[in-house]
Amino acid sequence: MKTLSAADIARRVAADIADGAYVNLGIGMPMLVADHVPPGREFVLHSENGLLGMGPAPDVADADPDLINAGKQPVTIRPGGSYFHHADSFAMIRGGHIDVSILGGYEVAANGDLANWALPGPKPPAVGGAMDLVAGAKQVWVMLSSHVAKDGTPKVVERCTLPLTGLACVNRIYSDLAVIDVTAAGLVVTDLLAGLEPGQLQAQTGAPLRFADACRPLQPETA
Amino acid sequence: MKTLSAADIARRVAADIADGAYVNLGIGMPMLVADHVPPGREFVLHSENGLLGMGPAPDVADADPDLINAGKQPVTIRPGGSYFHHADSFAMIRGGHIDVSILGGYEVAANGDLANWALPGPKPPAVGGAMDLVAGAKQVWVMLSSHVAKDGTPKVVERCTLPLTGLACVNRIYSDLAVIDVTAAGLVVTDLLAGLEPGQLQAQTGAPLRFADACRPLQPETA
Amino acid sequence: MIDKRFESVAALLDGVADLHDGATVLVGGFGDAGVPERLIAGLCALGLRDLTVVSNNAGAGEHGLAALLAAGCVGRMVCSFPRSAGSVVFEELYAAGKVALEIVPQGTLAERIRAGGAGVPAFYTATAYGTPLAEGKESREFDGRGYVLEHAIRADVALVHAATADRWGNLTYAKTARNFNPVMAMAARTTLAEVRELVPMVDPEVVVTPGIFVHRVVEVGR
Amino acid sequence: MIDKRFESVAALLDGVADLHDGATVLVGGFGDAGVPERLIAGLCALGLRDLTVVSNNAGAGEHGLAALLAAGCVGRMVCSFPRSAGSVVFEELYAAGKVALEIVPQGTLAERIRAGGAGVPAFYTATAYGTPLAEGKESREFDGRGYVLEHAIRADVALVHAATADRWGNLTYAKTARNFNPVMAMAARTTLAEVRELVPMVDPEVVVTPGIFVHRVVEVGR
Repeated sequence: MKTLSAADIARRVAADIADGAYVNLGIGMPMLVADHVPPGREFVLHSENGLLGMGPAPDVADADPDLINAGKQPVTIRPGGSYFHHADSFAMIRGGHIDVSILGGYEVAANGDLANWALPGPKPPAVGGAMDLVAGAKQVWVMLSSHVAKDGTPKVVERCTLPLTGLACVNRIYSDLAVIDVTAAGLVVTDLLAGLEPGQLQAQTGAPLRFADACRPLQPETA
Repeated sequence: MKTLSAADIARRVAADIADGAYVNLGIGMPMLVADHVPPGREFVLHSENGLLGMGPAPDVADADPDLINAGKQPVTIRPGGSYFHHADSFAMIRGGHIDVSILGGYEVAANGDLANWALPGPKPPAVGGAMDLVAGAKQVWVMLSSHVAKDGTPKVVERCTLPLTGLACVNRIYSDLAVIDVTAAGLVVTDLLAGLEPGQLQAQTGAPLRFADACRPLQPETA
Repeated sequence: MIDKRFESVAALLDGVADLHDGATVLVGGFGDAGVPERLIAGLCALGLRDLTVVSNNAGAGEHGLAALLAAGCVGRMVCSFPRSAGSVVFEELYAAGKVALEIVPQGTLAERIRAGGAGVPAFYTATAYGTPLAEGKESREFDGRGYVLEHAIRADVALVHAATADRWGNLTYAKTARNFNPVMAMAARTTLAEVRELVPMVDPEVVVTPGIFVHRVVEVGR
Repeated sequence: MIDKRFESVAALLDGVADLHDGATVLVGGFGDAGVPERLIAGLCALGLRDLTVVSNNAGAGEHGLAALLAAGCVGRMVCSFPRSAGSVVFEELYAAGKVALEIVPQGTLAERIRAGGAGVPAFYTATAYGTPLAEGKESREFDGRGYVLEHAIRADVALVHAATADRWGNLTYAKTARNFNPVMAMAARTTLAEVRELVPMVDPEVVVTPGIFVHRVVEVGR
């Protein structure tokens, strides 16, 4: 069965963001959301290294080493943007001024715990701004390019086993198979890949799922 | 015996400020220090309402209601000055970036305690930035227009009786009769009004004084 | 399209859910500089009751905060310096026990508001340690020095006065009329700004208050 | 006359008493933007030992912090994200146990430095509560939510990179090369700034780092 591509997931996430929202996109897959803003809608993208109004990557020839995003890649600034220092930038995050923080994840637990910063191994640890974002943003959404890991292990679990990024912080999960709300009453599937049976999703999920009455079908659009 | 005028005291205080120092002048008598900066010396005056590089009052016709000092009077800005918000302004104070805070006082104790914000009475209390200044500045100097109160009560005392502004915060006292260092070993007179006997100063002071070996004479210059 | 501009003070104030009886309102300004006079007048007209107003001063004469106080809208003031030349209205209400007062050192006030905006619930400061203004507050030593625990101030609404704004709500200020306005803009659920001039776009390098902190703006002239 | 300008990096570094073995040094920059490369190279040439370096990243390639690390000057790094494309020098030293690492969430790092500059010895933040990075730290609830107590970072020296400076040490920055530089400038006993261009005077309305925080400046071009 064809599942949602990363672009499909990004398109769906973008569609869920309210007009005029202030949004922080994590490094990697969440960056794709910027490319799928619906026509006529305006978000303000926040980059934690001191930029509001982040625009798309410039042509190589126009890249400015002074204008980069949190992933250290060249970007642009949109009209109405602003620059500020790191303490002010994280005041926006910690102070609850960011409407939505969109992050990748290794594991998300049924209570909203998130693990997305540390994997076992000899590499030195590195956390960046992930812990600030999940603690501070009004909404935290996690994008999973695949609902399960390469070895088939669920990423949506009863309890995280990897080091935590934050407690009970995730509000919604977008995977290639489903959209899942994290509620006080547990995980609620609001959208399910067209053709996938609820039991098939449950089989690939490490925590009990409920399915919303009005659960919508998700249609892959692009390869 | 002619004692030091307010201008004399201000002149002496100004002479003691190092070249290039960042200085906050309290409302009232300390403001006079700005008028007595020795030729060739440059201080940067800080006004806690968000101004570095405060200059003298403008002509009435040039007064700008957007450019005022902590006493809400029109001022000017010198070359090299800057504007900033209140949290940044008090970060300068609290963070130890102000070299000298010069304040008036009701009472100074031998251990450096200061009372300068509240008098008995029915008026609502008001503190302004005094407590921040005495807690944060590297040096706190107190100017007393008269060494004793109108009724002859000493202002320099063993222990303050009025509500405190800060604990053990005063480094030096400038009065119309003397300059007194507040040290771990108590009050040390470094300058004494010419013609005044040490015993006469002690008689007007509520705490024991020591006199520096090289105690200098203070000469009134202006009426 | 993001557009935070309103045609008038009345239009701007209309339908602000965070403006209600008992609300906490941050009001920018220091002395007469940077006071959002037009917004205060608009707030006065709403006739709300039991507001907590956080502002460095408590108004003077008969306009601005003095008018809000005189109209009986304010139950409590949080100030560093409520007394000033002409602060008669406040002093009379205070003497009559009709308005409560929390007195806060000026830097602690600024930092508590900044903490509210920055998501810091509480912090330690040496300011006021050992003084009557620290009575009843937790204190603690760090490296042998005494500090007081101070809590963040957050508000329902902030009223600020700025020099320029654009449609995204980016603000700049004029000289010392900046004062408390930028920190207050950060610390409220709804931030309302009166500005002297609307401009097409504020230079991103000189924005003082980024639009993320500002919800509605109105041009009021000088 | 106040004049904080120096003719060269070497002249600027000469006689800075706060630069000594074991010193704590704040180094501005995020990725390659706003890194004080010339000052780091100058610091490298001093041959100091056992420095604690506080910087968001831990260098890449063989220049900047990587060179300082390779020269054996650094005993300890305090970073949010020491790994990056090309952070080979740091990773090898770390694997060999030759450099210690304190990992700090990026916003907590920025706020701890800002607290150091603002005279706040400690503050509470929800960031990292309940995670391994809060282990061993004091925690506390406010309004039913868990927070961690974080302590200020102050340093002996800060190295910052700015766009323009004047003789009073007022600084402006370029775009996202601003990043950690302004907060680091506040938090050291001695702040050294390399700037692209010296100007007669920075407009007081657009000063980002007021000169009170800056002790020495040198023009280094782009």
